[in-house]
Amino acid sequence: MLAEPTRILDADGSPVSEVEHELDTVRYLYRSMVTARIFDRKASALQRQGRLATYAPFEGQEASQIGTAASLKEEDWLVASYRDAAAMNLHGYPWELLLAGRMGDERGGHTPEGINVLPPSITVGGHMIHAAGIAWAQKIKKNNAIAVTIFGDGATSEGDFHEAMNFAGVFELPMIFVCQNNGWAISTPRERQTASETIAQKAHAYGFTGVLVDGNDVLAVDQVIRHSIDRARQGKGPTLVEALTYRIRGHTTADDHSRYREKTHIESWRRNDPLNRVQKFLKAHDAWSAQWQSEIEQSASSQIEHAVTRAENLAPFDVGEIFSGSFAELTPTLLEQRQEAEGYDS
Amino acid sequence: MLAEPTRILDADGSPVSEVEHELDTVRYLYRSMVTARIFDRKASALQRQGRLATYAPFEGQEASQIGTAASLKEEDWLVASYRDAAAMNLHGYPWELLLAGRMGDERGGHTPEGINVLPPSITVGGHMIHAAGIAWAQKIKKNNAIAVTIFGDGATSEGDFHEAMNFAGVFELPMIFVCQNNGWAISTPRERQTASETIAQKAHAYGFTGVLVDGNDVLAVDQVIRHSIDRARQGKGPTLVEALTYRIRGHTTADDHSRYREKTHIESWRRNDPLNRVQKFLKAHDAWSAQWQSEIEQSASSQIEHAVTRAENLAPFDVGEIFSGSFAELTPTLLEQRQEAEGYDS
Amino acid sequence: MRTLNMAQALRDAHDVALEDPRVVILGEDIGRAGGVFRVTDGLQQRHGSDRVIDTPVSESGIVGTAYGMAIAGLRPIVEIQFLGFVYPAYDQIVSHVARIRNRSQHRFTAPMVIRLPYGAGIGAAEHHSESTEAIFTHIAGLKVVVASTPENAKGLLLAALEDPDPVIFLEPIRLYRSTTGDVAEGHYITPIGESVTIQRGDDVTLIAYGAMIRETLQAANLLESVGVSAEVIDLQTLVPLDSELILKSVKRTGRAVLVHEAPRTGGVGAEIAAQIQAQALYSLLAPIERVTGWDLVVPLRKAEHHYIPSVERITAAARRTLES
Amino acid sequence: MRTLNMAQALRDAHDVALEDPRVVILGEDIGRAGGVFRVTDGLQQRHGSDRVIDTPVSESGIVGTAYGMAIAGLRPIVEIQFLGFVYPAYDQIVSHVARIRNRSQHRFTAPMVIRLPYGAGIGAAEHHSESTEAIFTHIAGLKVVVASTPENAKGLLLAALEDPDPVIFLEPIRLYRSTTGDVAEGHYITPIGESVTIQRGDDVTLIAYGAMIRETLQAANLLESVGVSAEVIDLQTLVPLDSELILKSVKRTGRAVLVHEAPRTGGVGAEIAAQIQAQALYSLLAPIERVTGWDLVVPLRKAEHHYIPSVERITAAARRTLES
Ligand SMILES: Cc1ncc(C[n+]2csc(CCOP(=O)(O)OP(=O)(O)O)c2C)c(N)n1
Ligand SMILES: Cc1ncc(C[n+]2csc(CCOP(=O)(O)OP(=O)(O)O)c2C)c(N)n1
Ligand SMILES: [Mg+2]
Ligand SMILES: [Mg+2]
Repeated sequence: MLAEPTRILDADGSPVSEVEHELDTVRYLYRSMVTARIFDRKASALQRQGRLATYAPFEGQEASQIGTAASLKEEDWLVASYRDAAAMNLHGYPWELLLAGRMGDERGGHTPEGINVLPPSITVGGHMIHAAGIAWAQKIKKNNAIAVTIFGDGATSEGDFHEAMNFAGVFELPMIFVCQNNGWAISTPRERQTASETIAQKAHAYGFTGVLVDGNDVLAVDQVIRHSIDRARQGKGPTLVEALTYRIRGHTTADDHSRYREKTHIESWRRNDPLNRVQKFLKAHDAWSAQWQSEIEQSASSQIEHAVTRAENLAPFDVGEIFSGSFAELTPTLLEQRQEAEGYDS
Repeated sequence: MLAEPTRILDADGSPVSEVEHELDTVRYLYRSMVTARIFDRKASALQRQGRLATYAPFEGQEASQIGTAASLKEEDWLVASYRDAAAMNLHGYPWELLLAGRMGDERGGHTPEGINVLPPSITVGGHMIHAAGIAWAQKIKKNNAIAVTIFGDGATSEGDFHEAMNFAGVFELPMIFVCQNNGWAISTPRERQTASETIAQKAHAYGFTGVLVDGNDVLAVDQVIRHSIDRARQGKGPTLVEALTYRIRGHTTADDHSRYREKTHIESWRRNDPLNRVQKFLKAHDAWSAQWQSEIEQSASSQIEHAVTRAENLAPFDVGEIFSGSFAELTPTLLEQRQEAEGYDS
Repeated sequence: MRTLNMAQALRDAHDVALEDPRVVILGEDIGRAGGVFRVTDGLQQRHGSDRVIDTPVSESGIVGTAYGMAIAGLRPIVEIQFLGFVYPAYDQIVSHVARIRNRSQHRFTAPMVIRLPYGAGIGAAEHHSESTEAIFTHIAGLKVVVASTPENAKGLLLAALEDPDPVIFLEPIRLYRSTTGDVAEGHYITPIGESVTIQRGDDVTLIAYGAMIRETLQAANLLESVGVSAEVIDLQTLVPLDSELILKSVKRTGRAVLVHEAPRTGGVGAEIAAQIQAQALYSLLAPIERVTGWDLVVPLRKAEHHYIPSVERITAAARRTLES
Repeated sequence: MRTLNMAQALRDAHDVALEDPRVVILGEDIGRAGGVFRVTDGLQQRHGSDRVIDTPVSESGIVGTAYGMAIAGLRPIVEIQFLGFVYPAYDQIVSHVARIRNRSQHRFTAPMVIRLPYGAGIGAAEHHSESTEAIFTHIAGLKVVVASTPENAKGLLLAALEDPDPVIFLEPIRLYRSTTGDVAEGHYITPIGESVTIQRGDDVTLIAYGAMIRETLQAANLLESVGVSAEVIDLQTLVPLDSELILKSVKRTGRAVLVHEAPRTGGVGAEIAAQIQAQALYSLLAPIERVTGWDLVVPLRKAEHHYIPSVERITAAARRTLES
């Protein structure tokens, strides 16, 4: 029953099945991963400097995230969690807001108009249902848009995962569940999270298809997602995609992962780096040069530096503003409380 | 993938696979079903007379329930819900308390000492986890006891079903999940409850085995449960059993089921009656007589009449007593409130 | 104008609401069966099964998908069969429904209504008689309203649906069929945030809501017969509280009795008492009384009458305020 | 006696607790990783992985299985990583843990402890700074305690574990490492249901608990420097409330300031204010003040200081009671 994960490039960048992607698309996917990694490293560095609160790094998972978001249309929705900055950004959520949120600024949650990405979910498990509701609304309104939700292996243990999957199955919702199985939920290894052999097979319990994919192979992830998007748009219902990947760094910058896992294991996954194999593939097709690499790195760096500057230069979130998000119109109680609060602000 | 349900007797009482049961055991199972049905009819009648609050009849499901409880040992635990009086009683919960509960008397929840049956769960979904915890405690304490939880098809949609199944799988708990798939959750047909072809197959999502059984065949249910008990006791972990059955009457005595289902459908299930086929089987083996039938009916009736009398003659539950279940020792606040309450009692 | 009971008035409100194509209703057994209390009876036949949706038994799923729908521009109404079954959805309500406006700084909102039949008095099974509205009134980002008549049931439901923020909507189970009244046809609203004085009086202010309005009015009548003039306020909305109306009355009468069916400790009465003493201490002629359910699980049929605040208890509390 | 911080004192309490073979601890990342706050650090190595159990990410499953264990005779301690993650388990707590004693009329009980790190002040992400203890204090059948020092943290935990009823155990996150104190070795308890006067005073009673004790004591010092003698009560237990101690003090001082970090509406302060005015109205020299969090989602790092009640706010409230 346990299928081999779908794979297009092996860890050395050699195709193991037909590459359907145009070279330009591969370059785009590669570039997106490079940019994401630069962001991830920058964010971790900022955290060490005390300029960012706790941060959840995604290094190693770039292919899963970029592959998830690459083929979405503007009208499609993405509902993601705290570790999914790469996917969120590719679908239009600005780096600057992702940083602002991690700096502890509510304004980081204000998705720009026209971008269909919810602010990241901080609780584990609850957000998948939201994607189901959004997908359902598209179906009711006879829109052609779909919804994608991305989450971790740990999230599949929450009751809300089950309820979301069940609704998706019963109401044949146009959506995709993408589980980034990165091997760990903080210190809990995947095998202690659930006794099922794969997470993909859980889809069977809800009457739809689960697909296992090499989550470090961006071409494979993108292909599987495209296929799932097509099915969803054609009214063929939901798909669960399990992307097998690995969290290279600690759970967050506050986590000491040496407490619960072996260095050697991490090293072996480093050799399976999702960027590396695409670079090799591009090289083999004369579609990569050191100069291009440094160009895209520089462009990413300056884009991200710019985002850092903007996030850090947000005006202070003053005492009055903490009240502003409560209701469309402040209640009398809140107006009084705001006045009281402002009286102490000096 | 969809296996045929395990079946021993067909609807006409002819064996379709080897009968391993002794005739005496068959007579015991039959008699238990007859008693349960008499209880069920009596309770419904009491409700119509206003002597019982809403009641959830189980007619048609006797084989599923009796088969579930028949082979449990005294030290094993049963965690059931509002429709499971037959199973609960067979494992030692007195008819009298089942009636008292439905008469709206808290004392109906006081399981006798030494009987390992929790009072029936009224909310849907929450109780399966309790069985997991109880089973886990047996494992931790190195007891040989197991836990069985019985629930409906609708209950499988709640998040707590998922969490219970997942814990059972991960911690290899000595327990059995018995889903009485009676086709309906109030007005919702099984097909609109989940898109999976069977409920049994859901076990695969948690790394253990699911078994489909003809829930109107008490020999088959008992056999499947015995096998699952053996596995659990041997440390081989949990089993999910889906018993295919049908709720012949309304959801409760307050439900008008003609609103949502066809008479003809009910009629066809009546022909599939769980008692009938065993009676035919016993007749074919000269193990049934009209006299015996009337003996067991009379004995059941008098047992149940006695229970009704006792339940109806419980002393009033007076105002002081409503306080008594709150804590081991009443708090000062509750002592005050009790005094206040008693002041108005006249 | 027709004379309707509360269940009928609510059905009428849903019918009017469904004229807005954004409105959808989700719940268990609300379609073909018409809901446990028949509030949605006939609506699925009339408006279709993708507007009036029968769901699996899955409260968190219902609230969570409704929330997603609200974000995507629909206006969902959720029916939970009984307040006692909403707890599995509590995380969705607290962590998401109540917060998305703040989390996204107004970019996304969840205008939706969660209907909760509540309260004891029909001899139901455990979990079917709860009054835990205080677990919502304490949560930032939620409005909480309680119907007490067919008229305000309809008006509050339509107001809740138009509200740009999520509204917890409480319906007293024992009033569904036992209260009737004139209900205007078509669309009208009963404003959220406004309480009403339903009886004028000078000696003591009785403050109640929902199911307890009936007993409170009866107590007021009884008091009148012994020469005590009681003012009765029907809160209608618990959040935002109409503190102005409450304070004005209590400052005038100098006495207050707060009535609710929920347990006393941490109930809505505690908040109102705290506000009154803060704003009107020097007008108080007697301690504020709370007449409430006890700090217990609501007893079953045989003993629930020991639990629900009685006319006698309300009357006695009012008289105590006059004695001190 | 050793000087320990609160996290260490709690670890010590667990170590002592585990000497009882019935005690098991369940939670996410409590074993190999030692818990997010390292409260359970080393316990799994010492007591084995079937006594200190790493669970899947599944709060309802954790509480629900622990409940089953308690019924079957074990004494489980549950760690929820942050109070903000307990909501998925709310149904299990309200519908089962709090009720089995009543439901079964004492035949089955659920003596268990649910530990909830709570409160703001460490600049954490959303959901990591909650103080919604009021959603538990309102629920019949639960006891609720709050630690404020290493010493009472240990004593209350051991008392909670011995209690025959379920106890919600709140641990102020920002005090885990920042408070130290002498902690006796071995077994001792801090009784549930008893509050303590941690500073004597005559002019005004400041009532607080948990994380707010620190700011409240600072305010008392500040008040002293301007000639105001403030009494400070640390509640320690929220249910059952030590009303006797509270009333005795307020009757003497005539003034009360209630301090908590939770939102004001429906917070524990409302209940205490309601009780004080009911029992001591004629002793009150001024309205009771509530200094609390605002009725908002706790702001993120940049603005949380606008939310947590400050020494300045507490001091000002106390002075207001003296001015009227
Ligand atoms: C409801 C809830 N419970 C617990 C947590 C604490 N927590 C944060 S991340 C995490 C592990 C999640 O693991 P997984 O879903 O695999 O995602 P990953 O972190 O590996 O990306 C936990 C337990 C939370 N945020 N929300
Ligand atoms: C949490 C919760 N939600 C809703 C209900 C109302 N309710 C009672 S029985 C029922 C249907 C259950 O169906 P199923 O699990 O198939 O059991 P059956 O009644 O068929 O035996 C529902 C929705 C409830 N009791 N608890
Ligand atoms: Mg993970
Ligand atoms: Mg059913």
